[in-house]
This record gives sequence, structure tokens and C-alpha cells, in this order.
Amino acid sequence: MELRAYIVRRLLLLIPVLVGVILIIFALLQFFSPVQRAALYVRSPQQFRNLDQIIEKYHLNEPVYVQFFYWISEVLKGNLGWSKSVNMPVSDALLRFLPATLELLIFTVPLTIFIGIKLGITSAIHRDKPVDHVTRGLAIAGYSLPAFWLGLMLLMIFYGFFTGLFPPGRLGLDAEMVVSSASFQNYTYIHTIDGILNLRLDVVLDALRHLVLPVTTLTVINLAFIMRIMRSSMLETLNKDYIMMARAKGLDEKTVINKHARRNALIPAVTVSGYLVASLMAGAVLTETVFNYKGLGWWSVNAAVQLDVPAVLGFVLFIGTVIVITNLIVDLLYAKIDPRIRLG
Amino acid sequence: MAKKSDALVQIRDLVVRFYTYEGIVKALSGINLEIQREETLGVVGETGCGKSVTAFSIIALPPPPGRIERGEVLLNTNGSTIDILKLPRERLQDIRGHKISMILQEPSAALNPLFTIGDQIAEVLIRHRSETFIKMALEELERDIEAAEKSGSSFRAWVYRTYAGIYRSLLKNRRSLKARVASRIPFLRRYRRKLDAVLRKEVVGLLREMRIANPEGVFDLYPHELSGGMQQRAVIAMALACRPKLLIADEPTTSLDVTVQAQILDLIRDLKEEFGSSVLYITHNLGVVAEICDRVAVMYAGQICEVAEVKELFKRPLHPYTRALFEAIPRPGRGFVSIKGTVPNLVNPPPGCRFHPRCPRATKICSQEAPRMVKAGRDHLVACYHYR
Amino acid sequence: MIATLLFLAVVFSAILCLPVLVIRGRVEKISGGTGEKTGRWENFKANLRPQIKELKFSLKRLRKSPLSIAGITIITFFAIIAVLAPVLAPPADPNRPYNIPRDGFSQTPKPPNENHPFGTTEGQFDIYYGVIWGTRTAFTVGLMVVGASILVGIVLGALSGYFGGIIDEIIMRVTDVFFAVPALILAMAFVTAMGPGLDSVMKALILVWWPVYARLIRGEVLQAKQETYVEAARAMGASNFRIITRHVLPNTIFSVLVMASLDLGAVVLTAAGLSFIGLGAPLGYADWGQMISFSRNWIVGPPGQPFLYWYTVLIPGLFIFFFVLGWSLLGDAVRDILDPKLRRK
Amino acid sequence: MEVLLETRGLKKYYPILSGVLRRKKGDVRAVDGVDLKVYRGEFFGLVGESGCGKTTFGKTVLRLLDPTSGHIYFGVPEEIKQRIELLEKKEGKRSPELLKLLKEYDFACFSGKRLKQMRKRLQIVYQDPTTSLNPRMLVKNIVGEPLVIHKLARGQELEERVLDLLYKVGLTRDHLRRYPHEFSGGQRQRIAIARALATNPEFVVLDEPTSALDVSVQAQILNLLQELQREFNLTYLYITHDLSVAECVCNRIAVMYLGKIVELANTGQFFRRPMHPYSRALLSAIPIPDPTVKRKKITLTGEVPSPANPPPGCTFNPRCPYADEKCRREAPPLVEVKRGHFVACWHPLK
Repeated sequence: MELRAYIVRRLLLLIPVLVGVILIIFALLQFFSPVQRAALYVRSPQQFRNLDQIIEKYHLNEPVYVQFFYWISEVLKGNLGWSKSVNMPVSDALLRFLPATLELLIFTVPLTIFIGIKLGITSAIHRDKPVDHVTRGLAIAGYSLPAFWLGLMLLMIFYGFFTGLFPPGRLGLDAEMVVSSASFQNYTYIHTIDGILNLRLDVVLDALRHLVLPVTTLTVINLAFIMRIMRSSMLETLNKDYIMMARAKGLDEKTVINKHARRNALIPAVTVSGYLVASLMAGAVLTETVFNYKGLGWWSVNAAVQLDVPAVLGFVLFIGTVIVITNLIVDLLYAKIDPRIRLG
Repeated sequence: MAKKSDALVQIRDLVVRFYTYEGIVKALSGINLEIQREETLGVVGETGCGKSVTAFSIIALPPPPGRIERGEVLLNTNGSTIDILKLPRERLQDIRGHKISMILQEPSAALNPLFTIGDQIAEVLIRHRSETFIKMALEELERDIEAAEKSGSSFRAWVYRTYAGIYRSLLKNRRSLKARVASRIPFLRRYRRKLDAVLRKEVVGLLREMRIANPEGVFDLYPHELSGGMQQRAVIAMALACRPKLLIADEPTTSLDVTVQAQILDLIRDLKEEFGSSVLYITHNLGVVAEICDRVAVMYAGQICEVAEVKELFKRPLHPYTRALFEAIPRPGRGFVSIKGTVPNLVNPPPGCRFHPRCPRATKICSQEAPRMVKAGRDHLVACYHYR
Repeated sequence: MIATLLFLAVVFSAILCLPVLVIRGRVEKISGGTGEKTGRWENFKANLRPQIKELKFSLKRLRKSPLSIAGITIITFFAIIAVLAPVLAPPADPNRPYNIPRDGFSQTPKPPNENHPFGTTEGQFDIYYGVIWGTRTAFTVGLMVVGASILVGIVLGALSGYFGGIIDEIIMRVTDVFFAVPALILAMAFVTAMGPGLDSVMKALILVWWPVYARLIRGEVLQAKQETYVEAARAMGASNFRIITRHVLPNTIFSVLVMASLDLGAVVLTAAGLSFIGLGAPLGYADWGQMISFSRNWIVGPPGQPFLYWYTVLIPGLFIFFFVLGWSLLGDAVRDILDPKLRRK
Repeated sequence: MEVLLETRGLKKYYPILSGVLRRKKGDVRAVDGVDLKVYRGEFFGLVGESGCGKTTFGKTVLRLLDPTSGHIYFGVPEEIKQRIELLEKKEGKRSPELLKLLKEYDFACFSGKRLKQMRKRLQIVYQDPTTSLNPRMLVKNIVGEPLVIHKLARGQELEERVLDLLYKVGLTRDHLRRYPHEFSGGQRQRIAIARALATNPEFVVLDEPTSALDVSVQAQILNLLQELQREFNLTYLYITHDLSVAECVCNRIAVMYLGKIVELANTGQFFRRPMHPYSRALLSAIPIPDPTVKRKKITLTGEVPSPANPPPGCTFNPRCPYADEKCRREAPPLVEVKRGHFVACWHPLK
């Protein structure tokens, strides 16, 4: 059946890409002396002392392909090396900081997509009318705003001027106390969800208050991306014959737009949302640094500044895998929506 | 000149202009045309003469960036006469697809690729004839309720009664809140199944009338899974679903092969008899006109130059352009006669009669003032000073 | 620095005259150039007239759309600043103009006064000087990265698009890899590996940015390849090289220009991001990103006046914003005008 | 009458790939073994419905598409063709002498320099004038390009030859330095014709040159093509689905159905008494521009089957009213039933 072949082919295509990402990271490693690379294989602080012993163990001064083999076997075992910026193995650090970034994305992704599509459609319907120029102008402005500067400005207004309305960071002091207290059950480490599960509304509210600014920053930055694609695909769809036919069938404008035009216009938007996740990740790095929202992005920046190479490379590998998987999911979604692909 | 006649549709002094970057294209400048009941009126002309624009303007849908500047389109149905162009949006939509419907040249483009054929045809039925189908669904529900009560399962009876309640509210008002809410709730959503079943029966019947093989199967297919001819039949089914008074066909067979074109032409002719509707058939192929049309209007550069009964027109073409068109028909052994010059650019069309730069009989008056439509025989009108 | 300026000029002119060169059949002119002297000149003038008419038509349309007017004015404004930088803000040490002069070392930024029109940042770097020369850095980084990416992208994109098969498969998988990791994050990794500094930032960004153009040009070439006039050229016996240079590229080059103007903004943004994190320009180097990073802990003034240090945050930020905005507006407007479907409507 | 073009068993298959590893599941047999002779100076009509493979055949003959198998001979003496056929039967594909001969005479095996030289003698005019001209090239360069490629003219002489070509197709000097979008459909087709004549070829494939044009403009182009044929002694392979035009302009007509030629005859013979059931149905389906004539219509049921899995035996049998058991089992060969009149049918109609 065509769809099954399509899925399997997409899965097979996944492997070379992942290998590619790993190769890039390995290539970057070659910039460093064996000593620095040894830090990759350290599991605990005391191991730092007998570095040369580690160099022999992982043949760090042998030809490249041998090192690659050992390095890969380590990576597959989950040992991405030791991050000196947070004094814990890279894999554990990844797990510790992931929930924060996830929480950020849970709110940003739906918001960006929903508003992006809505704006795209409205500005396409009212092409070249004031609404169109305004929305397009705003979207382009959003796209041109440097994420970190927008973050600083928002902080200046909502944290400085309105003194503490929407604070940076992840949780206020008292909420922090509650979360770290024994009674609080941390299922997912995503505070909004844990708060709900533990029925602690105050924690949820506090987490939300901290989320408002970073989420707005990320959304505004990536809005133009979705909106522009939506607008041009909507414009194209509106000129198609079947839209003309839908009107000739006597359907009212709302049904023509929502039922016939929107679904066809969504297809290109879906294919592109794979890139949205990538640009959100990039945006998150900057936003988390500005709001020192202790997520993956914040951690990667700290590691980069302190030249903590294993951490940065572990982060890049993780992000690469996440994005490749989301692209796969987006492809499958695309096949599901468009019957022409599904039935081959 | 347009007296109160029993014509189905009267187009009076229709003017349409296109606002493009290169300037204002005067697509239609004063079209007067009448379509009688149960008649196939052909509109013939070369590319760019405005025949499609006329067709689309009848249901007030001039292709963008066109705009209807002036004119009336009078629809005479069961006693009352209304001007379609002046209708409010709501009433206009009631007419489109119900009283007047359309089929386009590219069948594959006229069908939405993401919906099944059955969906797209049922959509027209629900839009215009929802009462008849909801009543049918209600009758079937009544029968189910009795059967359920007889067999003693009161729960099923209760369920069917709630469905019946939703249908009754739908009857009262098409966008009843109750029905819209019900279609959101997973369990209650199943009330639509009864209506869909009724619609399915109707649509499959329609597809069978279109001589489509295996109509039951085609109902669930997507447009890209059908051949050109089948797609066009589905579009025709969609157009004739509500027994329209007038079917506008914009070159429906031009993109099809000759053998398939013959099948579609036969289909349109037979359905016209059976459904008793008029057809406005737009084409540039004189052979098709001779085969299917009763009366013919010849258009050139946004003006109608001649209207006549088909046999009369082929026997005695009066307007120089019509005569040139007939000359250009390739006949063996006679080589090809072409009309000198090219189609005028409609941003600043030639003054007076727009054919005068290419007309062998043009005189001074032709270039000053556009000739008016003159009666030149029984059911034969021509707009030319020197017709003979 | 002079070397970068020179390189800058070469890349800039390459981008601008590449389309004109290819369209006007310069290549054919050279091969067929034997005709006597005067013949060549009229020929040159005569050939140019239709192109000028074509350009005038596009410019007329460009002037119409409000977005493009705004875009063009902003960009010209920045271009003037970049060119006149030595005049507007005379460098203290001529052969190291990019170092911002420091007026003391105290950590609190001082508000605008007569010899620091825009005030000073934390560490007393003069904002006015930094912002003016920052414009030149922005242009250098933007044009270098976009220029280099276009050149690499055209070659690889045209190859994989035109020849398809294995080459296409390999190049596409490599671009997939680069697309799997966002530009900023990959650049961050490269810079950590290659060590901070503007050159390594530029190298990193070029490495990360060429796939965007490779994929864009591949798509355009694939589409152009199916056009009938390409098959007609093959029917005449034209060689692959001739088809690519004379038929395929001239019809795809315009969408590259649109992408370039949009991307110039994005590149500057990413570079500023890197400097903000502290991986970009060395301390004291005239770079907008770094100037904003100075203002990080001065965004919230003392309890009484929250906006006391507004200038350290606002001014560099506005410069970046308007620079990127200019290019994005221009790119967006040009795309609408060049889109063949809409062009004639 | 010298044979200019001859194809022997010409086939063009498109592989259908499916499944994960894109394995070949079957073939779309666009051109399924065509033997055709076109004489020099002929206006040869190749007619058929869409999907019958007529355009693919035209492009394969010019090597714009690489043939799957079969031979293409341009102006090759008869005995060479016999020699090749003999060798093929006797020694099979590998014999060195056969390969040498093929390299020398079979256009299907030409490559590199020889292929390019051959291109000078063959040209094509496409259906849609708007897409067959490079939108960003001046008319001067479009028409002049073949001359530049084959280095036949340069500089001033190039411009003169281009001007001369434009005059021949009815255009003037001030059309020289304009872009294609500034011309009407008819004028663009004239430019395409001028380009095709640049290297004064012997054989021109006309792929439905007028079907995208209006009737009056069509007449101008067809007149022009006939004049040019007389003036340059050109041979045309005219591909069309419009039989009424073919009747007036062609001297011989071949009907194609699902990749095979089902009937080949002089125009007069063909239009007076077609012998293949499909040709008869095809002719009867053409609407006649005369309302008084009500002709008997043989409307075929169903539609053209897909070339991916053609029906067994004679490919027309599912739609043929006269099909019998033999038609369903065996494909009929193209046989000369009357002088110059070939039919591929077990029961040719009288």
C-alpha cells in the first residue's frame, strides 16, 4: 500500500540524517587535543585526575576511525561525557533541563500555529486592503525583532515599570519552596502540569506568571514565519477553480473559506511547520538566556560560554534527533491530510 | 429594445471591466442577450472575446480582478422577475447552484482534491434541498422508532426520538444551535448518519443518471482517482443535483478527447430534455455548436455581433466576422483562410464597431459609432451597418 | 580589515552584477565578439534597451507598494551610515577602527551628554561610536555570509537539481543534516569548537547557511528543468553547461535575490544573537549584539525610576531592528513583484 | 520517394517504481513497438487521443527521450538496414560488426559529437508557444541560439541571418530586441518556427503546433508551415488530436492507440473508408460544423485504458463492438490490406 511504503521510506531517510549529525559533532571534536576530548568519557568528578589513563582506554591518540568507533559505542550507551558547567553527566543534565524547555514549547507551539494561520487567512482574504498591509507589516516587524532584545524590552516594561508583574526565571521563591518540599509529587517536572496534578493552584499560577514573557517573545518572533506561508498558500488556493465552483454551488463565503479553502491551504503550512520547531528551538536558546529560564537553551549557552564542549555537543545531538523526529511526524501528518499522497 | 418577454434570463446592457496593472480592460461593453426556456443557447467566439466573463457574470461571479460596472441580469421564474446583480448576498447564494448552476472547462480543477465525490455533490443537496432530505430522514426515523418500540428496546426508541428532535429543530431553522451543538458531541454526532444515508441514496441515483459505471463505488472516490470524462460527469451531477432552470457550460469538453467529448455532448443533450432546463453553452468549436445548440450568439472583443437560430446562422451568416469564422473552418482541398490583423487589445479598444480594423467592408461610420442590433429576419439579429 | 572591505566589495558586486551579466548574454557576446568596433557598441546599447524597459517596469511596481518604499529608505539610510562611518565617528586608532573608545571603567552606564551623544554602556563604551561602526560590521557579516552561501548554494543546488540521481541524493541528505539543527545552535557549536571571534562566527554562519540556498536553487532548477524551452534547447544540441547558464539560472536567479534580502536580516540577527551570548566579537568590538549584552543587567532601574538606563538597551536594539526590518520589507515586497503569477496581474 | 525517417520496433517504456526500495513493478508502455516510414517532403499526420503515445514517439525519434529498444534510421540506405536486421537475427545483440554498424547508422545509438551534428538536421515546434520560449531571453538570442550552438554564424552575420529568418515567418526588424511576453500567441509560435528553421533542418516534428491557438490564427500558422515546406523541402511529422485539420494538411495519416499504430493510410483513403473500428469511431465522434447533417454516431463505451496495464491481445478489444475470442488472445500485426493502406485488426471493416 502506498502509505506504508511512504512511511518506511521516510524512516529509512532518517538514518543517514542522524548519522550526518553525529559526523558533524565528531568532526567538531577533532578541533580539540586528546586531553580535552578525554573529558567526554568521564562519568564522575574523581575520574578527572587520571586523564591519561582514560586517553589509553579510549585510544584517543589513535587514528580517527578507531576513535569514532569507540566514541559511537559510548554515545549509544548514553554516555555523552561530563558537563563541567553543571557538574553532572551530559545525559542527566539533558533530562534535568528538558522539562523547562518542554513547558515553554507546550504553550508557544500551539499559540504560534493558531495565530499564524488565523492571521495568514485573514490577510489573504482581504488582500491589499488595509488589514492585509497592517498584519503583514506587524508580522515582518515581529520577524525582524531580535529575540533577546525583545525579551529585554518586555522585562523592562513588565518587570521594571510594572514592578514584578511578570518576573523572569521559572518559579517565584515561595513556589520554589513548595515544589522542592516533600509533599509535592513531581511527576513530570513541568510545573504547570505537576501543579495541576498536585492541585496546588498557586504553583500553577506562579509558573504561568513566569511563562508569559518568554512565551510572548517566542511567539512574536516566529509568527511571521507561519503567517507568510499561510498567506501565500491561501492566496494561491483562493484563485483555484474549485473555490469558484464552491461559490457557484451557492455556498456562503464562510463555508467556502473554512471548509474548502482552508484545508487546501493548510497543506503547505503543515510541511513547513517542521522548520518552525527548529526556529523555536533556536529562539528558546536566546529567550531562556535573557529570562534566565533554566531550560536546555540556558544550559547550552552557559556550556558554550565556559567552553564546556561535551555539553554543547550533547545538546546539538539531542536537538538534531528531536527535530528529525518532528520532521518525520510532520511528513506523516502531511500524508494523512492529502489523499493524493495517501492513496498514491 | 428588451420588451417584457417570457425569456428565462435577460441580460441587459452588461458592462464588465478588469482593473489590471496595465490599465482598465474593457472586457464587456454593453451585452444584451436572452435565453429562452428549455433552449440551448451557444455563445461562440475566439479567446479573449469575453464569452466566459459573460457566463460568470450571470451569477455575479466575474473572475477577479473583474468588476461588473453596469447592467441587469433578469431571471423570470414562476411569475416573478428579479435582477440577480442587485440581489443581497444571501438571496444570491440561494440562486447559485439551485436555479442556475455551472460546469467548467477543466473538470480536474473544478473538484476539490481533498473531498470525496459524494461529499461534494451531497453538499449542494444539503445547501438547497435540505427540507426534502431532512423530512425523508425523519420518516425513516419514525419507522425505526416504531420497530424499536415493537421489539421492546425502549432505549433505542429513546435515542431515535432524540435524533428526530434534532432533525425537527433543523427543519425550523437551518443553522439551529441545537443541531450545531449536537454535531460536536461524539455520541450525539451519530444523528447525521441517517441524513447521510438518505443523501447517499440520492447522490448514487444522480451518478447513475450520469451513466457513470459503478456509481456506488465512485461515491467514495477522490477526484484524482477518476479519469477526465468521469470527473466531468461528476461535475455535471453536481450542477444538475437541484434541477436548475439554467445550466451554464463553459467549454466543458475542450479538454477532453474526441470520443469522450461525444459521450459528454450526448449526455448534456439528453439531460437537458429530461430535466427541462436551458443550457448556455460556451465554446470556440463550431462543430460542437452545430451539434448541440438551438440558437447561437457570436461574440467579438466584448461585443455581440450576431444572434440567430443555428440552421439560419450556418446557412446565412450576415456579420463579416461570423462569415470569416465560417471561412476559417478547415475544409479539405481549400487550404486555410485566415482573418487579417489580430484581436484588439481591450485596454483601449478600437472606437465604434470593434471589428472595423479587420473588416473587409468597414466604412467611416463603422469606426465612429458602434452599430446597434438590427432584426434581419425571423429570429436573426445582427449588429452591423453593411450586413448582407 | 582592509582585506575584508575588499572582499566585501567583490562579493557585493558579484551578487549585483551576476544576474545582469548572465541575462545580457555577456558570455555569448565575448564568444561572438569579432564584429567591427562600432558594431559592438550599438549592439551593447541595443541589447540593453529592453532590459532597461523591463527594469523600469519592475521599479515602477516597486515604487507602488508601500512596504518596499519603507524597506529601500531604511537600507539606504544604513548604507550611508556604513560608508560615512569614518566621517561620522572618526576612529581614535586608524588601523583598528572597530574598537570602541572607552571613557573610564566604571560599571554604571552614563546618560547621553555632549561628548557621548548616545551615552555610554556598562564599562563606559561610547554607544554612538559603537552603533555607527556596528552598522559596518552588520553589513560585512551579512553580505559575506549571504554572498558565500549563495555562491556555494548555486553550484551545489544547480548540480543536484539539474543532474539528479546520486549527486542529488547525496547533496540533499547533507542539506537535511544541516536543516536538522537550527542555524544558531549549530553555529554556537562551531564557535565553541573554533574559538570565539567575529571570523569564526562568520565561518560558522557560512557553514550553516549554504544549505538554505542549495535547497532553494535545487527546487527552482527542478522546476525550470521541466519547462519546454529547456527541452527545446536540448533539441538544438545545447550542452548541459549552456543550458544551465543561459536557460535555467537566469530564470531562477531572481528568487535567490528575494531570499538573499530576507536572509541578510536573519544572518545579522543570528550573529547578534551569538555576540549577545558572548561567543561573537571580542570585548569592546563594535558589534550591536555585544552592545545589547552590556545592557543586560541595567534594564531595571532603581525602584524610583524604572527607565533610568533606557539608552543602553534601546539604542543598539533599535539599530538592529530597523536594519533587519529594512531588508525583510524589501525582500517581502520584491517577492510579490517577481512572482510570475502575480507579475502581470 | 526517398525514405527519410524509418523506425524499426521502436519502444519507450517508463518503469513504475513502487514499494520501499522503489523496485520496478511494471512498465508504462508509452510507445510499444512502432515500425514507421516517413518519406522526404511529406506532411505526415500522426493522430490519436491523449495518452496514446504520439508525443512520446515524436520526442523519442528526436532522442529527446532515450528509446528503450528499437532502431531509428535517418536517410540510411535500404541495404544497411537489411544488413543490420540480418545480423541481429543471426548473431544476436553482441556481434562486433553489428555494434559498429549501429554506431554508424542507428540514430538511437548516436552520442556526443555525432548526436550534436545530427541535431542540426532535426528540429521540433511545441504546442504551447508561451512555455517553449525562454521568457528572459531576447527574440534575437532565442532565434539565433541554434546558430551559435553549431557555430554557423557570429556577430553581424548572426544578426542578418536571424533577421532573414524573422522575415520568412512574417515578423519584422523591430521584433528583434523584444521579450517573448510582448507578443501574441500566434507571433510567439512564429518565433518558435523561425528558431526551428535556423539550421535549415530536413525533418521537423510539429507537436500540436496550433491546438493552443484560435481558429483564425491557426489558419495563418498552417499556411506558413505549408509555404516553408515547399520553400525548404522540409519533412513534417505532424502530431495532433484534431482530425479535421489533419484532413486538410496531411498527405498520409497514422492512427495510434495505446502505444501502437492501428491504421496507416493516405488521407483520402483514410477519411473515405477507415478500416479499423477505432478509426471509424474516432471519425464519427468529430462534431461536424453543419447543423443539417445528423450522422450516425458510434459512441464507444468506457475510456482509454491506462498504458500501465494494457488489456491482453488487441489493446482495443474491451471497447470494440466486433471483438471476438481471437482479438482477446492475440495482438494483430500491422498488415497492408490494400496498396498503401495498413491496418492492425483481425476483422478490418470493409
